[in-house]
Amino acid sequence: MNFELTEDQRMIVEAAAGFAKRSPVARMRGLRDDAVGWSPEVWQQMAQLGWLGLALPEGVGGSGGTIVDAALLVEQLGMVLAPEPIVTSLVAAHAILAAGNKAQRDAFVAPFVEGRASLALAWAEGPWMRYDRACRAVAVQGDGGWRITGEKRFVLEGHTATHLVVTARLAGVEDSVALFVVDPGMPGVTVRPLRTIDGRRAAHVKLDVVVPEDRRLRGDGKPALDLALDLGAALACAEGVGIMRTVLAMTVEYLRTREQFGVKIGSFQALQHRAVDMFVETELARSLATAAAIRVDGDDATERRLAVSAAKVQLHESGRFVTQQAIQLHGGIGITDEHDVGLFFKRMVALNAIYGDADYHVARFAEGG
Amino acid sequence: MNFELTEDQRMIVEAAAGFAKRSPVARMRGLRDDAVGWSPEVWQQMAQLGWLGLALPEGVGGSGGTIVDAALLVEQLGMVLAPEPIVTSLVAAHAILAAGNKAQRDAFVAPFVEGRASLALAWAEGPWMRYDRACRAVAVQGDGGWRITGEKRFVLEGHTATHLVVTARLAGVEDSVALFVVDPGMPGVTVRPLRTIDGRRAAHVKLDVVVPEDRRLRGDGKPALDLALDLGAALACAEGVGIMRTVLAMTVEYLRTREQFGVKIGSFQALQHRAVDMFVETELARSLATAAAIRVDGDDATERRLAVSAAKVQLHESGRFVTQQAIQLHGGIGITDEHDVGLFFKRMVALNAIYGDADYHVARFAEGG
Amino acid sequence: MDLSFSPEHLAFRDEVRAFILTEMPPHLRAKAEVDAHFEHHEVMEWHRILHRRGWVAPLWPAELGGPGLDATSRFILSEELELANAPALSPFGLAMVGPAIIQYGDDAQKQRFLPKILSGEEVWCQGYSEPNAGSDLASLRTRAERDGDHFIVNGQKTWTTYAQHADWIFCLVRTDPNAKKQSGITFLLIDLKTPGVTVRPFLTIGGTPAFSETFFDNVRVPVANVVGAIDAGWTVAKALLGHERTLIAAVGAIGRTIRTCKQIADAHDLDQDPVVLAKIARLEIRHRALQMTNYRALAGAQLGHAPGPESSILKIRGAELVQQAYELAMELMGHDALAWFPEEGIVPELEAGIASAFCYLRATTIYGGSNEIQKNIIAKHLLGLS
Amino acid sequence: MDLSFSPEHLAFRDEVRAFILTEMPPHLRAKAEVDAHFEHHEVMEWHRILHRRGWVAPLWPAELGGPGLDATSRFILSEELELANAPALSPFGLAMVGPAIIQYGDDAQKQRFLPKILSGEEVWCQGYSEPNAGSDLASLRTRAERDGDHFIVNGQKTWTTYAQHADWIFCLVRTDPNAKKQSGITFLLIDLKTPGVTVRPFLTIGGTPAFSETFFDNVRVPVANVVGAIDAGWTVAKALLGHERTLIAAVGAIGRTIRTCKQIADAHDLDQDPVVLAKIARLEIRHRALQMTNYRALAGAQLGHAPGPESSILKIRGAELVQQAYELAMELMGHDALAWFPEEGIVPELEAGIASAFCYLRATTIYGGSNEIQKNIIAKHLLGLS
Repeated sequence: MNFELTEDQRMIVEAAAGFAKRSPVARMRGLRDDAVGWSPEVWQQMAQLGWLGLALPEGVGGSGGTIVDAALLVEQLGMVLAPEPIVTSLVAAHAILAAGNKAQRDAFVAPFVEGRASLALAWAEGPWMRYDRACRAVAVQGDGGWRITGEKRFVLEGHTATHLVVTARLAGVEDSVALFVVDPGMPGVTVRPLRTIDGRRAAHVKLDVVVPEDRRLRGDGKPALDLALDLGAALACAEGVGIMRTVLAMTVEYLRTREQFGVKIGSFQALQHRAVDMFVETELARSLATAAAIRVDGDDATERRLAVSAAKVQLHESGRFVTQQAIQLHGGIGITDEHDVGLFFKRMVALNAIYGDADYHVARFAEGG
Repeated sequence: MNFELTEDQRMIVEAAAGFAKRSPVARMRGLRDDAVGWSPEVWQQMAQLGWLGLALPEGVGGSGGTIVDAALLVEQLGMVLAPEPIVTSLVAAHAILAAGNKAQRDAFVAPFVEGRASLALAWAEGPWMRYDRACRAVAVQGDGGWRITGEKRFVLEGHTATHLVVTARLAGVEDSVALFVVDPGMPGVTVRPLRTIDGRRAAHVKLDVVVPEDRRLRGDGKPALDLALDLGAALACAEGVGIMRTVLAMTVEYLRTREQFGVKIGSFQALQHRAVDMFVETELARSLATAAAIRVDGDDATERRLAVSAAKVQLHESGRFVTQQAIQLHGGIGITDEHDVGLFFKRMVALNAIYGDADYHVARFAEGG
Repeated sequence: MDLSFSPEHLAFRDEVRAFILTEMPPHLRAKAEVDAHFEHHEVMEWHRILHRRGWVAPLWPAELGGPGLDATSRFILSEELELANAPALSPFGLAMVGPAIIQYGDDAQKQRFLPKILSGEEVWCQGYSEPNAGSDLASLRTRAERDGDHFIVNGQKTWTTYAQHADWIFCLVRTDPNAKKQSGITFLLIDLKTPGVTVRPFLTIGGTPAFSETFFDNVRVPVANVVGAIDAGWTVAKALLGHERTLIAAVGAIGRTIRTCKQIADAHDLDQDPVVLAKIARLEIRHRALQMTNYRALAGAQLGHAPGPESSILKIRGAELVQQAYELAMELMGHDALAWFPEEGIVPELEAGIASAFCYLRATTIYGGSNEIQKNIIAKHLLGLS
Repeated sequence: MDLSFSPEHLAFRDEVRAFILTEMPPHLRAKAEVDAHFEHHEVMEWHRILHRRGWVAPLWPAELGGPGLDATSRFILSEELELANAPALSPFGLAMVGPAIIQYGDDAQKQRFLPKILSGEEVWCQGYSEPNAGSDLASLRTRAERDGDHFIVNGQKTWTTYAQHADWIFCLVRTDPNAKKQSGITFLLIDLKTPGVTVRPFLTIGGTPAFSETFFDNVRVPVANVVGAIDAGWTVAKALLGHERTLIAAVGAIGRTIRTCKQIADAHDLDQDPVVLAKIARLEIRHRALQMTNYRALAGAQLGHAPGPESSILKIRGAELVQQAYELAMELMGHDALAWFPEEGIVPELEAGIASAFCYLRATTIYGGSNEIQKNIIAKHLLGLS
């Protein structure tokens, strides 16, 4: 039992913290109205720093690190709301790793590690996917390969992805989930960019496309999808911890400096206790986020699912409380778009909505994983 | 729309408040270890004051008042935890009124109004009655009348009741509920007194008894039982409001006088705000308790069920918070048996467990009543 | 005690319902049926319709243009308008500066300002808060210096809701810099077209420009525009707190949002989910408690009582429940909660305004005296703790 | 980072499990399997069994009778004992006065007191709180006046847990009445058999006599019984705050109660009810968060770090969760929650102790420094707010 950082991990955190200093929240703010929404130059830098391949095996050019390594990085990036599509790409990359063969890994994951590509997982459908991963997009085998028809909603960062990992059921095979790699430029693929609440982008993807056989990942799609989404949830928790730590610090600083009634407002006991509650929630969420990242690295799928669900529920409870109270304690200024606290608040709303919401994860946890 | 008390109601409240002054919580405390648990002398006084027949029609000797009148009385009695079995008797009396004929009303309700009897409703069974009023006790018609066999749990104040109103299904009639009046002294009836958490008594009743035909209330048992339990819930809410008002006043007084760190603890903002939250919860519960009492008087069963369920859920939330925080703000002394606040706390626990708990009433409310 | 209305009041309710049915134009009705999110010009259109019927200012005395309704009728009018999702009129003229002028203004002010508030010809906004005077309003610094028949106003107000649509602003300004706190403050009416006034709308976290900052740079304001006595503006401002209208609005908005939650649950096939049903039911019960508490306050007002302890909790709980209702809607929307407006065709029309409202309504527990300030007040004045 | 144990630690865990399996007498095991509600003599029986194995005082240094375990092994030992529902040993000797004597006592005190604490021959209780010194402990008034080689002690202590079973009490007494607050307080060991000491047990709202008031009427106590320096008792007391044992106990008790909740839900046919399942799951998740936070603190201790920020939240959240767990159990019991003990045959044995524990455990957020006091401390010392 050990929660110490390794020497490598300490270096990751240090480098990421250094990056965060050079890349304040203002950068993300500036990119909100940009069509891409993130910076290709920064993406290159991240590739050069080895961050994109941090939690990927050496076979695809990665450094063979752990999910815990990635979580430490993501937590730091979350502290400045860095909008580059690392998590969304990693989620898709791990789906490819889990279900794809060597050629597919080389073709689709390696370019991402090098910063030449970004990936996105296109799985969500319908308005009711909260409890239901049932997939209505369908793939039919034919002469030229597989014809995939369907519609995917809220494909996170799908507007710029070089490749989309798409879920579809195989025609005639009940309850099946297969994974395909589809390029947005293929005929019959339309990608409509959407603005999301956190100032980022998602894509609405319509598919009526034929892909060659080598675009089908042959491994079982279900466990691969499960793992990928759990990875996304675990990293969302890590990012959320970064957000909570930041808004807590921001709020405490405000309480220490803002004066009303001739005194610092941090001298009011009710506000002090609120800040303590924020602190407590942040630490509890941090504990479970850490456990989730560790378990995603592990072999036990049940333990992974329990740990991820617990962390995601805690993120919802803690993250919501901490960001809402951060606004409340900032008073009016916290409601203005120009103050950063609202950006963190809205990113937390998004984190709670993606990779399974609290009710979904409560139910999954109650079922024993 | 009017929330003013009538002249009669003002007199009821005044008389009850006067009684409460003469009958402090110490009286109930003293009766906790008594086998009866309440005072027959006080019962006589209550009859003479017209309180027992307050919400009963003139035909049985009552004053033809409303449930709101009874609720006002019960709220005042709740403020001193008066343990006399008014509510439990009224609940059973209203079941008799709803399903019985004139002879049965005269035989069983009138003596209660005069203070010569007390009544109890024996309906609960099994460990899982929370969501389920399904009745397993069964009544079979035979030569001498009806043979009732079964077991009734937690018959509130059943240990001293002169008559028990018992629910049983009719053999062979699916989903039926019939009501019978059974006397504890009849052969084949055993009444085991139980101590309850609030220092009162309930009875565990075992039945293998034959009762004559005139002991069966011929009206439909289901709506009568429904009405009776809703009446019980509405009066539990009224009593709970009395409790909340009392512990709030008690706590505010303590905050105003208790010193720590050289100041009154009521000067600490966190404790002030807690007391305000207690105040807010008390007023919200009071609003819904009033609405419930009004609706139990009304003709619309759906509105009655919605209003009662809302009030009972609010009682649970508000009552729990207010009594728990009352203890918390009293600090160590609040944990001692010798301080009154714990008596109120435990009575609130009991009120939340009887006449349908919060989950039951949430579900009923969600179903539209 | 009685929850029902008298026959006369029931008749009045029918009258209101009929009026709404016949007088609300189809393009407003269409919006009312979806999300009740109206543009300023639509709100003013409805203002004029209500004005023609004489119902625009239910609280004003009849001789100054009010409809002369009793408290219950006023409540019925407000509730029916809320239930119909009618556009919410701007309260700054009708419910705030209007009543202030009625109570403290002189005849000239009444004649000059009240008719145009009623007709909607002049729109008002409020200039109370400043960057360094939020919860501690009395520390405001915008100063007005006397220069003959005028004051010269310098300073900055913030949170001037919809100032970009307004013609006039009522301000609290410091006229005696040496007086302590609440003293030396004056209630002043300022024409926003006066030279030196700059209105700068800013975005909220909801992405909408609901608020403005308003700057005063040597703005000349006639002394005749002071309401009440010079240096006695705090009295005028205090009298405006906790007005009836806002309370009903919160109750109505919460009820409307609960209905939306049920529709969303339906649309997402969650309407049989026991956990979801329990969440909605619990929220609905809290809403009922607020509503019934509001009834108690209104019934008291009908009988001419001063506001009882129940009214002071309405702001606190109303503000919280508005937030909880939108939060539940967001939860029920699932992934749809991600969509930022306007993304037509991606989420149902019903859901289109939820995310933005959810965000900017974090303000409800802050504005109009934050919940923390409200609790301080209750602790001191109702519970005697200090 | 790593959540797993080393092979050595896994072997130790097996050793602990085997020990419990073979050494816990059947009558204790029977109780452990139901509700882990043990009488004092049963606790002491288990104390002696653990003592024979050398595991009674995991935190003590080996040369003074501790087992010389590393932090992880100590954690494993505690967790396994908790999981087995073994009787919780009284902490007053082993975890409080013992460590105080080890750190601040002289050799004579160590030789006189420590062996009998280990063996269980002498049972201790704590004399800190007084009727007017609760949260504000430093305002205590029990005074000790010097009379040659003795102090004459007069005053009253309250909340002396299980003093009726104890042989000795460690007290904070005022030795310098003129010193301010924390100064002038002395840490004093008093034999409860000394003439002038009266112990009066009192009932809690749980109906059990867990606590006593202890009165001192001209009690003569040798000056040799002072631990640390005279007038420097506050330092000794502070060093005892937040000891490891309590933290693990809370985590274990919560986990045990969650298991009980599941059994109750089963017994009441609620184990398929989605609302009930969600409630249990949410509680279990909060418990996991506490447990993992505890792991973080322990892992830090294993590496010799001073307690990090995570440890200060354990008291607050642990106290709350204990209460929430019992509250949920009460909810799930339905009508059974009404039964007050002992009413055999009316409710399942499993539920028999719940109502009483639910009541007296309202104390968890009050004793050992109330949650409000803990928050004051965190606000000041960790967040720098004051």
